[in-house]
Amino acid sequence: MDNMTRRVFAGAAALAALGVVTGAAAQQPVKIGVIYPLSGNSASAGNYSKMAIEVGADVVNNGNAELAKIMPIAKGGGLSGLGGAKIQLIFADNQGTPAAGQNQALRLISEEKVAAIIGAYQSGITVTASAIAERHGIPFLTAESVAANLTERGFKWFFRTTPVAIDFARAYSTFLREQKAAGQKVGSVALVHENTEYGNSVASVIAEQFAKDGLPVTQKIAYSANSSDVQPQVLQLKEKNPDVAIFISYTSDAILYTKTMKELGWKPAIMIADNAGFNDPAFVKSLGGSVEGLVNRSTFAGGKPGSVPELFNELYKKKTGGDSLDDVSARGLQGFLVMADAINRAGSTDPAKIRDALKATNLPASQMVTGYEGVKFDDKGQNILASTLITQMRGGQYVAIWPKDRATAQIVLPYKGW
Amino acid sequence: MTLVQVIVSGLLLGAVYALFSSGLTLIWGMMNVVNFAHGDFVMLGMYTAVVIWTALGGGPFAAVPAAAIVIATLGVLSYFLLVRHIMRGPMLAQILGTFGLALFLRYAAFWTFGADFKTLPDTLIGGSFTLGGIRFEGSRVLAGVGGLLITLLLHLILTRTSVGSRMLAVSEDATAAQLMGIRPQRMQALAWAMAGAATGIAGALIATFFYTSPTVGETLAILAFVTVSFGGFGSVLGALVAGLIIGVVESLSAYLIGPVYKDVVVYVLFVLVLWFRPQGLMGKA
Amino acid sequence: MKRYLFPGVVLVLAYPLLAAGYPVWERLGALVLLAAIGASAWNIVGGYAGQVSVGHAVFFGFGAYSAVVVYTHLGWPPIAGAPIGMLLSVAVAAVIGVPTLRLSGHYFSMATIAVAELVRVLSSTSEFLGGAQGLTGPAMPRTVFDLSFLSATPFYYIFLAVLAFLLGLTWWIERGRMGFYLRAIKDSERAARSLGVSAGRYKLYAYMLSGAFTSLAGSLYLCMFGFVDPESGFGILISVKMVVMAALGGAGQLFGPLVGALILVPLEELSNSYLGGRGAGLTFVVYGAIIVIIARFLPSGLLSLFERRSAKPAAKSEIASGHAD
Amino acid sequence: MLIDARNVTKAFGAFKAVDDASVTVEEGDILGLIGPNGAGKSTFFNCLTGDLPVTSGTVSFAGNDVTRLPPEARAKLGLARTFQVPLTFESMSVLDNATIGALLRHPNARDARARARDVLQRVGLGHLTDAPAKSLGTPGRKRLEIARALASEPKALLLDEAMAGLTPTEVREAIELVRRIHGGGITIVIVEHIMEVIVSLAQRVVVFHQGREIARGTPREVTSNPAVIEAYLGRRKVQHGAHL
Amino acid sequence: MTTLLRVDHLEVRYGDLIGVADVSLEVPAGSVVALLGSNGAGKTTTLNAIAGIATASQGTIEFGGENIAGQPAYAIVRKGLALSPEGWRLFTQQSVENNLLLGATPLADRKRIPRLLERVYAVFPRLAERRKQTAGTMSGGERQMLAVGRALMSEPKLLLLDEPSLGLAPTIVDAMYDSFAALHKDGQTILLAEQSVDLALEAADYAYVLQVGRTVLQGPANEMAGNPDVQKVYLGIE
Repeated sequence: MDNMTRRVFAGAAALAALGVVTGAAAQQPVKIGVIYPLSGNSASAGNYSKMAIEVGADVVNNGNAELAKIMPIAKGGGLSGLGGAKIQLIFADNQGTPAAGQNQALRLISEEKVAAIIGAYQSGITVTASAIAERHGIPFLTAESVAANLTERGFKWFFRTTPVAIDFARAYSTFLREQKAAGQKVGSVALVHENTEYGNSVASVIAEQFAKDGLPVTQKIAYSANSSDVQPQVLQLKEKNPDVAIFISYTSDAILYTKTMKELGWKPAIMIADNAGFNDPAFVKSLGGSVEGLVNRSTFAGGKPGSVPELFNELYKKKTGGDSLDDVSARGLQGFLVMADAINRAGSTDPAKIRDALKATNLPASQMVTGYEGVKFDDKGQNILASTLITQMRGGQYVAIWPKDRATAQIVLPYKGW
Repeated sequence: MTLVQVIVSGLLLGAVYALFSSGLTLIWGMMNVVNFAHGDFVMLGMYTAVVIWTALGGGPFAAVPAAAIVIATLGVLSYFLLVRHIMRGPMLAQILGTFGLALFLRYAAFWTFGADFKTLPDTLIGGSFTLGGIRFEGSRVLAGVGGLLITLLLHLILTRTSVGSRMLAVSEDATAAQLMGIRPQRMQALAWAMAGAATGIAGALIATFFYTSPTVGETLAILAFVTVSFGGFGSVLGALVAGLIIGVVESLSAYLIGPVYKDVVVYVLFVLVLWFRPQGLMGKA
Repeated sequence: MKRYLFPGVVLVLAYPLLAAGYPVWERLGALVLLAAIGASAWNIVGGYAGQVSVGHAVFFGFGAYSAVVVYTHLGWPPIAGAPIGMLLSVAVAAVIGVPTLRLSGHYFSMATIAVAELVRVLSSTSEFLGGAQGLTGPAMPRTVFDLSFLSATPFYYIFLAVLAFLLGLTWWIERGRMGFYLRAIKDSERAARSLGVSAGRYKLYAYMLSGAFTSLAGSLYLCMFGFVDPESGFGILISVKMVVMAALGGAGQLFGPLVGALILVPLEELSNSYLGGRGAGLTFVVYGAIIVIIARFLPSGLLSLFERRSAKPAAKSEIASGHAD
Repeated sequence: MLIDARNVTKAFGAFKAVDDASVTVEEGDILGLIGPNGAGKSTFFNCLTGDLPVTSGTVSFAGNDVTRLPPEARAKLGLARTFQVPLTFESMSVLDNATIGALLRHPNARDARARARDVLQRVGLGHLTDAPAKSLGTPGRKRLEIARALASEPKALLLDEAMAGLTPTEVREAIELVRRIHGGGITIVIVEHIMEVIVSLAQRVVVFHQGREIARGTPREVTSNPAVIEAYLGRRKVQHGAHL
Repeated sequence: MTTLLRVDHLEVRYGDLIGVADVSLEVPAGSVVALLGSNGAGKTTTLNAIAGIATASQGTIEFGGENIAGQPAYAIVRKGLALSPEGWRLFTQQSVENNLLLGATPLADRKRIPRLLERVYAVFPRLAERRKQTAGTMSGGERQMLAVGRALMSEPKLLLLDEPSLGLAPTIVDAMYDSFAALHKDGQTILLAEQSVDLALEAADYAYVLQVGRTVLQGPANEMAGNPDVQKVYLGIE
């Protein structure tokens, strides 16, 4: 029962963290609110992100010698800009509903008096939670929500570190055109996406981008999330047999697609997963062996020894008892580090000063946990240096294969599967 | 050929729907109770299988009977501690009580097992085979055939055995059943045990090809409700027929119209059935 | 019951003053009232007429979407969509009600679930409704009509006014011909029909009225939260919560849904606030257990505690003999 | 002719509960429908009120063909009834029960309530108006059903075993009540096992046995009819003769 | 003759309604006792109280020397007391034979079932013809036969019959009463509620007449047969 040990371990770590915070009461701790789906359908992602952020806070509060060589904030002893104030994380459960997300944002602001908020995973919930932060003048940073309209609302307190659909679409397009140049057949592309805010938005942006770039999308299959069965979809694919299939799915459906494709014995020459479910540690653990050679988009891909991603991943593994950081938890951690950096530079818990510091953020690629080229926000709060890696499943784990300058392995095609 | 494959996979899926609906319909038929926690019974059956199979290394032969026993016990406990008391109250009390039970079980599982998706290893029944150009996946065939067998078995127990006859007697007229020397509460508890066992087996079989998570019951519960009222509350055979119809309709509409619309087709069909046959396909008027 | 009324009204009116300076508590008051509006609207058909709809999210969603659609597509303040949503819901209630209200007991409940799920799936495929992404209300208030407030207190009084109107209307109906007829239908449809009550027609009226106010609750929800997607508009949990709230307090009683909301909403919010952050779903273990315990020991709802004990317990009287014909 | 039922048959599967029965009721009549248990009189009665659809035959009321009309439409035309097993509105007070009936002709609840109070007074439930209906025993419930039906101001009142389960004193009171109701100009059809009731009330009697009519006439005529006696007391050996 | 059943001052209430006010009776082992009275007199309530599906509020019911008042019906039938109830209360969704087999549930010796089935089919050949038919599709007369047959299947020491002739054609009534006579000869004890006075008195050794929940007349059957009071009680003519 690895879960049990993990739970016990996590509990002990939380208690220890609490002890440290109360012990060092010299300086008022800086409270950061974190809203995630800790129950409901997306709870798995939420709970992993929560642990990743806890690792981040631990590094900021207690230091890590290796990381300190690369990023100043990891020196330990809290936030130097605030006289060594520790960071205190206040987690809240959005229960997967926009209403709970907003209610909890208000609680964090008014009761917990947090200096800033990170959250809320699902775009719909980020909409409602960030609206409250905006009205109260509290900085709100989302590290995962990709809905395009989030940064189009004219908000002054809203920031987003994650790349969005258009970034992904460009990455796929460039990647595929490079493969075509290298002699791979990419004459037909199938888009399989769940009919949710995430699936629809990504799929339509990809379709548009591909049309622009002359990549033919010959099949678009939308399906309801949490399906009980995906055989008909796979049979449709099998019939048309496209060269490239891109799957935009959460975990439950990712598992079903993988199993069903294996059952029905169909695979495309290039199979691409748009992150999400195919990156879920639960998926990788149980089905990694059935998707050898799967091309995935991820902002996280291990990294070379001694690099920021690698060091954080080791810390994270220690906390979780073996699970690696994945795309979602790494992005969450990245968001937290950006926020911590900004508060440190602001030298104050005054929300306006934190916002100004966020606006002035300029972090280099070398300090990234994720594969971003750095963090720098535009006027709308979007991180203009956000970008994505393309990875491939090799022997049960994802390795970076694109772009070339950050690749740790060579691409192997066609898709092998099982 | 693809169409045949679609229909075959729909039939197999339908048999599974029938399997996880049979417990629900049995309880309804016996005592006019709709168990809103049914999906979560299935979910716990799945977890039992996962725990026995992987964590304890029991493999499939221990997992299926263990799930049956665990969920049967859960059913009997639910009957004595909750259902027995709320079935005397208004119908709303049933919704209130079993909905509360659903939340409790779902998040008790969450608390115990975490939010992760779990899947069973592919060993033993993971393979697939081809028969006349149609591909069959071992675990689905097992689940589909298991579904057919369990549903038929339940049907046979009810219609062909003396204990089934006694259960039906209690469900029709509990007072008259007492005149035959039958203790109604015992038969009702037995019905919960049987329904629980069928539901547990359903969970264990589904776990072989589906993912397991604390909220998976929600996905399955609505399907079970539709299957049961489609087939007619209380009719095990109705659930089987309805399950097969829904499975095939889903598969065909997903393939021919588009996966997003398969639920639309199923719900429209369901509403039409209720319009023309308010008691469901095989329900009693 | 009556002697609680006056202090109750005073407390309700003064609540925001007591909660002033505690935004979470101010908001909690508004949330209770909003939930009570939805549950009280459900109560008209589910409680008084005894037709247990588990698909009222259809109307809630129509209300929420009407509000956000008039903003998205016409640029109007969302609240302007409320009357449109109500009219639409009345029409939809007629369309759904005619076939489903013929069904009895659980079949009606299941049919309403199916219809709600159908609408949910359809809404997620509609471009006009923003598909699965949902639609967002005005991010920042343009005028006061956008009902975007920093504090929840204005919402509190708006919701209170609506709830007061709804309960007043319910009270008036309860006292009039329709109220008598609905309760008669619930007790014995056969006897009611023998006395000239067009049961089908009255059930439909109740369903339409109930739908209209559930829709209003949806519109108000949108004004407060500013976002709706298929799940938060048409999801089954929305329907079930209305039923559970009314049943918990006492279905078919004027203040039953309000009592249910008074218990459940704070329970949900506070347990989420104090337990939710630990991320282990403990919130719902507690929430579920409390519902089970109430259902087990008070199957007719909390208000049944206050029922006069003078009435002798109902003993099913059958005639000693002679009903075999 | 107020009620005219022609060739009414009602079958449940293979079992014909009512087999080709024709009965007419004149305005101002008190018609008794009698017969032993299982004779089909209640089934026939329910065909008149619309609670059961007929398998074949026609029913007309006050000149309207009501064969296909639902019970509520027949009630609006002035056909009121009581039930064999009382179907009181359990959650309501006695007064509210009667008010439901009164609302048919008095849509205003206040008027209806006043009317209901009158009727309750008339049937002798005046002292119980505020009591919960579920606190009443069977005699009270039967009386309440009559009050409820009367409150709807019917042309005809159909009583389905309104006396069963009452003590002799209660039966006498009930008979008095029905006489008073009839005196108020309401046509009465009464289904009854208890011969005493029929003898002292009915002007005409129709006797059912095994789904068919076996006799009709005045009470005195039918109680001396050998077929009726046999139906009631069972097969009579010839040597016993008829004592009636 | 020992007394198998003794009912003393039985009172049964349904809410406020008194179903039975004061009934006392005795059934000696091996005898057939008739319970007469018009509808509403309390015959059914008395039988139901004895069998345990109505609750006695006052009085005692002694069966084989043990007070069984207040015991649940399923326990009473196992002591050897079977009721063919008013309205038959058949399991209409099950076959004729299943109904009969359900009647044999209390039987300890399962091996006797085939012989008991045969006995019932011999008494009611109609049931044998329809053994596979669903009970709900049968006519009233057939239902009556099945109800009586079902009660016989537990081989009770005391058989309670609630209006067994109701709704039956005369020839069938004859056959059934012949079979009661045969059972009687075999030593079967029967308590018979009947409206059909002459039929009942012909079959019975002793009779009680109920009126409005009270025993008003009693005596040996042959004396009751000519008693004009019986008719008065029945037809309500004074």
